[in-house]
Amino acid sequence: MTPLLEVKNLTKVFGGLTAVGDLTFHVDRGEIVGLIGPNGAGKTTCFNLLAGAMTPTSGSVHFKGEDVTGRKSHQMCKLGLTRTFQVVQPFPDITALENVMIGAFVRHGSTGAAERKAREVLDVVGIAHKADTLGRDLTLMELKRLEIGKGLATEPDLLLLDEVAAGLTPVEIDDILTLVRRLNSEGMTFLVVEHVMKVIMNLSHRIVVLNFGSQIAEGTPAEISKNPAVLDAYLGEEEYVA
Amino acid sequence: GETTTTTTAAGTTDTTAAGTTETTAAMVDSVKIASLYPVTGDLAKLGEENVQGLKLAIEEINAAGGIKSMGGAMLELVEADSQGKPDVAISEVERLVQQEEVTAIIGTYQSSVAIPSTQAAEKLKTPFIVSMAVADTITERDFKYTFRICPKADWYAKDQVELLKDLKDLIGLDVKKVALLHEDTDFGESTATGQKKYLEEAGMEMVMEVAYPAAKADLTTEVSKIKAANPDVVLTVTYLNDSILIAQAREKLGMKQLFFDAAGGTIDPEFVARLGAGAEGILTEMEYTKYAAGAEVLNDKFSAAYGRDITGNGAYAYQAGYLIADALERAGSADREAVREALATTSMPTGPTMVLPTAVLEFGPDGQNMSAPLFVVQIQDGELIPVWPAEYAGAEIRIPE
Amino acid sequence: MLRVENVSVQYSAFKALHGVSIKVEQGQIVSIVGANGAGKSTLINTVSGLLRPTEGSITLDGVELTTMSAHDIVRHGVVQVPEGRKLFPDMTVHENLLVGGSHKRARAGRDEALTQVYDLFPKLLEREKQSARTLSGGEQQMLAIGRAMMSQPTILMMDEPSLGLAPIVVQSIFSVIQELRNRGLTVLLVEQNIRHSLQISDYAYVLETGTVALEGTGAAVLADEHTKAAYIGSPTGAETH
Amino acid sequence: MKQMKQYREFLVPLVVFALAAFLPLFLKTYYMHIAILILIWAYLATSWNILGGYAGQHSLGHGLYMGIGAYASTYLALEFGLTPWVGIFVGMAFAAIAGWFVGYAAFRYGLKGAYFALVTIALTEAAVYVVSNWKAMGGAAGLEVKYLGTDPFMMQFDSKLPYFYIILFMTLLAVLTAQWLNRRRFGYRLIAVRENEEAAEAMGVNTLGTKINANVLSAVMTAAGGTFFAQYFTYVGPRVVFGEVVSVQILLFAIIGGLGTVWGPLVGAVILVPVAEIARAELGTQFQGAHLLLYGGVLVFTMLFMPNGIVGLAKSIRARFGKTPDDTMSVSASEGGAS
Amino acid sequence: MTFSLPVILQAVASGLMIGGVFALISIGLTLIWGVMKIINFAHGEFLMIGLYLAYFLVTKFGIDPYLTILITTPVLFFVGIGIFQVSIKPILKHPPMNQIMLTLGISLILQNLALVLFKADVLSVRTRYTGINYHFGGVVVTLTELIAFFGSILATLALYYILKTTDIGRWIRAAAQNPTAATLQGVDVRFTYLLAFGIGSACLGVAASLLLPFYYVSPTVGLFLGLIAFVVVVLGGMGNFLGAFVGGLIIGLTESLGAAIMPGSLSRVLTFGIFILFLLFRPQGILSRRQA
Ligand SMILES: Nc1ncnc2c1ncn2[C@@H]1O[C@H](COP(=O)(O)OP(=O)(O)OP(=O)(O)O)[C@@H](O)[C@H]1O
Ligand SMILES: Nc1ncnc2c1ncn2[C@@H]1O[C@H](COP(=O)(O)OP(=O)(O)OP(=O)(O)O)[C@@H](O)[C@H]1O
Ligand SMILES: [Mg+2]
Ligand SMILES: [Mg+2]
Repeated sequence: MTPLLEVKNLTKVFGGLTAVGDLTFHVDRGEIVGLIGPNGAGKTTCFNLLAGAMTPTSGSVHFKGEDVTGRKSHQMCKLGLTRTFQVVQPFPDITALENVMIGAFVRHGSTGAAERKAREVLDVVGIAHKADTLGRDLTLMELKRLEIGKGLATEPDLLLLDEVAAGLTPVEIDDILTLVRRLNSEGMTFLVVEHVMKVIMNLSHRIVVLNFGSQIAEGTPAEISKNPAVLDAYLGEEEYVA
Repeated sequence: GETTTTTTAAGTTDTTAAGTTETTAAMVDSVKIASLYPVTGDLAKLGEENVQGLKLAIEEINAAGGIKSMGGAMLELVEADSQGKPDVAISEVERLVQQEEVTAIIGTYQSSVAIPSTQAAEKLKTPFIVSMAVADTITERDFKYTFRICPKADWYAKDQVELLKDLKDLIGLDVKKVALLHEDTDFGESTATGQKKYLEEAGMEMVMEVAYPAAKADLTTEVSKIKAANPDVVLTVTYLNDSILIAQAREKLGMKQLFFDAAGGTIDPEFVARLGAGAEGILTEMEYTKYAAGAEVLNDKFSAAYGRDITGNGAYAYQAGYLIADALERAGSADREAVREALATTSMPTGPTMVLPTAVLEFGPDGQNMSAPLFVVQIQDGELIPVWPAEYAGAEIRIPE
Repeated sequence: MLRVENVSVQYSAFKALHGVSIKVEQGQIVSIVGANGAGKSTLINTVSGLLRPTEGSITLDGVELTTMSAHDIVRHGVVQVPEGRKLFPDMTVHENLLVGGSHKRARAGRDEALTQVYDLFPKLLEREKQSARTLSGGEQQMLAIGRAMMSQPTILMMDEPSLGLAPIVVQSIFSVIQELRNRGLTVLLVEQNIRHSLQISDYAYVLETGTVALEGTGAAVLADEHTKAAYIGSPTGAETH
Repeated sequence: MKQMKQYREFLVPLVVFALAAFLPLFLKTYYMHIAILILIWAYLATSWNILGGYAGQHSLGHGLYMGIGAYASTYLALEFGLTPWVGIFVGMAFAAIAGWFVGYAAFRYGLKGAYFALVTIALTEAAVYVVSNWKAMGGAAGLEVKYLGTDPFMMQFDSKLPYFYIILFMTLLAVLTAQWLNRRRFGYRLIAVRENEEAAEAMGVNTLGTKINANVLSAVMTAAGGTFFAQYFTYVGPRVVFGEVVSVQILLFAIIGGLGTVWGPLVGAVILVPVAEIARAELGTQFQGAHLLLYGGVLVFTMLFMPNGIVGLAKSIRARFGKTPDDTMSVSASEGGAS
Repeated sequence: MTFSLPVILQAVASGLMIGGVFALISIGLTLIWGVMKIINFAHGEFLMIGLYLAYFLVTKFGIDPYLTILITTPVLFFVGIGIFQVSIKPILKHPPMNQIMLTLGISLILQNLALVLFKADVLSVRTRYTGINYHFGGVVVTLTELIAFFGSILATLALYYILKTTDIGRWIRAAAQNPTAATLQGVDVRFTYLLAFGIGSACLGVAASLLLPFYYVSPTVGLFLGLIAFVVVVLGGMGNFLGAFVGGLIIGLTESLGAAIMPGSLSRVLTFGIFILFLLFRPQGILSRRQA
């Protein structure tokens, strides 16, 4: 079976700087794959390339067996690949419900259907009670949930999560973990970027480690946490348990 | 805050003394006349002089007893501002006719404003006296309510070329090559069209035509283009700010040719006052000159009231005031239809109330004043001295050294 | 030295702090921990003068800061390393540092402070002429701390300095904080990396929905059952770093 | 029942405009003229608002489309005797093309905010100079709609009444369009683009396409207003329908009334047009420029004290008394300073 | 269309001279944009105030036109500060369209205030420097133009030096890039804004005094020059000083060379054409790199 997402020799050069260089990896249907690496390793850039926010300098991206290299964000979204943002990006002047509805409109033409879908999603991410609150008035935790909800509303096959746990307390992180696991068990595939090891080590079936834009390691959480190259470039001396 | 200026001077007693019948006196005690000029915006200065000329006439008419046939009815001026914008002017025509219920409107200075506002007045069947606005088409549309006392654009161009033809006899300058330099709105463009036509008829060669946007920071390049073409004479069409820049460039580039303006910015007293030596020798056309016979009196009155010399703008507006008074006098009513009839049959001979240097003021079937002569003046020692036509000439034309 | 007494803060419709009191003594590292939206940043921003308390007072060695303007508070030595770094992206590393040391009190010892900062972060010296936007996340955090140091603070307040940084960088940031304390600086630290920050703190406050729920030495707070349950989290994922 | 509910949102505009249709019974001719002016500007501002208020792309160059509409119908009528009833659609078609090109060129290269404002202002200013030098279009003198008396076929009337009903109908259509956008997918996408393009794109909104469509829709509507303007005033000139001044005037009413709201542009025009007319009539010639001074003053005052416009102010007052805002499209100015 | 070499040379010379003045007029605008991200549509009207002031100083008090710089500059500085305090400051955080509308309102007010106060007269002065010309081959340049040109260069350099190397300059740049962060470094941001607005306006005082000897003043003089300033600022890259200077020269040359080679008034279309092309394809301006 072809993988859901297949990245081959993906490269992105900014001016003289190679942010992503010759990156090859894949994500299978139903997997949760972690993508880690030092600051500036190229993780967000990689997301931008996958989600169509940027065009790669070279290399290819295949999604559901189709070559999607160079497609625009909105096209990728319609194909079933949606991303969240490292820095939460709500629509501040409309309500949480309407924020999510905009995503729901990808699959639903009528306002009524989109609204029903949006309410369902708000319920799933646990902020149904905030449906009528303006985007600008939500707390960070709520915004992080909204960010996931906006992604979910587009009914993706693959959801890219960029540091959704950053800035949350460990307990709040647990909530997010539970949510992602549940969605995964219902069949959704995830590619997760995160510096919070608790999230990465607990969620990922497989981890891809980047440094200077290219892959330096790949394996299960247990393997990665012992990999000397990863320890040296990223994790440091401390112990991480999966 | 009414915009009306009722000038009831000493004249009122006159009226009663004249013993007009009480019935007529009771019928109307004032007739509303509107002025529609740009009193704000770029051309506010020029608009203002028009209004002042008209005001002066109305004050005199009222002081002299108003409209006698209407029981000494006073003229009441309703001032309106076109802002120099056609759409605003149309709104103002609507307001003046519908709301203020004026008998006639006098305006407008710019042709682009005169064209649509005369049409608006035509729709509303209200007489519109164009005191100043030169585009040919204004009186070429078979309108019944539009009357123009100033010359057409075409005539300015025509007289310019007439003078060029005369230059050989006057000062021995045989004009063969002529260059045109004009601003790019309808004023400049339409006058230039006439210039080209008459130059061709006169067998003179147009060696260069330069048009420029009126708002420009520097016109040296434009003038140097003219200089490079080496014409015998330069015909210009200008507003005030660009005429200043042209004169400066002319001086800077040391051009010795005659510059001959079509009654544009150069007739503004400011032009001579500010440029000093830089303005010397420039020729321009004027609808009016204080050096003309009898004109001195008007100029004295005007400068006493407003502290400056009158130009064609003020003089034609002043004339428009007497024109409407004459029409009302003959119509004997403020009814617009009657006034229109009266205007159409105007025949004002030279005399105390006729300041235009013409034998008689009469309108053609198109509403155009049939003879509105132009003077050519030259700036000599800081004065605008008439130099053409011969009967009004106060001095010889000088060639700049 | 820093006294926050009974401070309440109100965002237009929402009261974020309810009578919070904290004390920070000379040479200490004091931590403030708490859930998202507990009011930690609000507290720091209030001390910095970016927000105005509706009641209560803030003093530094007896000097009233409550109504002082934000830039004056900096000039009095209370300096913040803001959440999210907030550098001047189009200025060089050097220029960023100079801005930090450009108010009147700091200007005198500016050269000295500069040497100190470059001494503490040799990486910054390497990148001296580079514009701030081109730095890596860790370097940016170092620059933010260095820039604050240029103000020659008597008390340094850091809002989530480890946010979004690779574990290896987080470790080095925490060692820098300890190094600063060893050099005699007073630090008020807000962290989401609760275990780590409590470990290095002399004293700690737990904020819950705008009130102080618990206070004590770092070790004591860390040992507290409630803290554990509420902030350190489930046993499924052992605490990271 | 459900059908009813779905269309209930259109009830208010329909009722308001039905009532407005009785106005001529009470108005003198001159007030009819003012009413028509109000509707012209309300219509144009509503058209602008779709791009500027809903999609958040502040065009300062809508004179371009108004000019295209005005010139197209007038030129065709003069040159080929084409009735403006058809010419209006030709103008709209040209405006659609222009709107598409402007939208594509500007948005394709990611122009936003002040940059978009400047490029549009430059385009409409450039249009002034192009038309001024274009002899067939009457050059600087402009074109005059030939006066034919009352001629319904050529959209000319001596009475104000037909003009009033035409523009009333056009404004009703524009308001209904705005109301329709309020609760439809396209409308939501416009707001998404306004609020955060990157996020919108990631959520499947074709932001480029949405913005171009908004620009085209707005341009097409504006052009129709241009044709009406030309027919009503019977004159078009380069500066009259193109250029910065007209463009600014178009959006003035939307801004003062309330950006991105259904009723803002109309409310703005209803209040401001009469003020401007009265100011000009009352103050115009007492001091030169005094009425424009007042105009500038109103503008400054509004921006300082009612940054969300009149409708925005009304809404925040209502919100204070406990009602939740139902007009979700409004933009509010962000509050507070840094220090 | 004739391409005569003397005309082209003259056009280049005149274009450079007036371009220098365009640059000086634009620098204030670019500074204000760079710091506050506000497009000041009243910029041209500030210049008008400067021109009136210089005019009255010359005609009523007989002060040498170039000495008026000592008065116009500080006065414009304070005019800028005053207007900033009452109108710009309260809306610093508002959406750009509100700011544009506000400054448009201010420009309307200033323009018509001038009309009420000074009438619509077009005023100009003839100074003792007028009429002094220099000939370089066939090309003529007046003394007044030369003074304005070099004055502009000097003013630009001075400002550039201040911004690049002094603490005040760094404050201004820091406040521009991140006001909150600047506050947290002890920078008084509001004061810095005030200063920047004042300096941006003061530039127009200098420009007015340099311009008056060969230009004119009327209530609407700012309309056109203000528009030119926008073009120059965009060309140079909004917020970029040296860019504004180069942009000024380019627009000066465009206006004059365009007039030399294009028919009618189409040269103005060229100016707008450059403006539009730059906005579309190089919004970062002529000198700066494209930012992410
Ligand atoms: N638009 C851009 N233009 C130029 N350089 C860029 C751009 N976007 C990212 N970069 C550079 O590319 C590199 C990779 O950045 P990226 O944001 O992908 O890192 P990251 O792995 O997500 O880091 P972090 O963990 O800090 O979020 C960095 O050096 C960054 O400065
Ligand atoms: N500008 C604001 N307007 C209204 N409410 C605000 C504003 N800023 C913060 N709040 C609210 O005030 C409360 C405290 O926020 P604060 O940012 O101080 O929390 P925090 O403890 O720093 O959280 P975090 O860990 O997310 O940084 C939160 O409920 C937040 O939503
Ligand atoms: Mg990242
Ligand atoms: Mg915080």
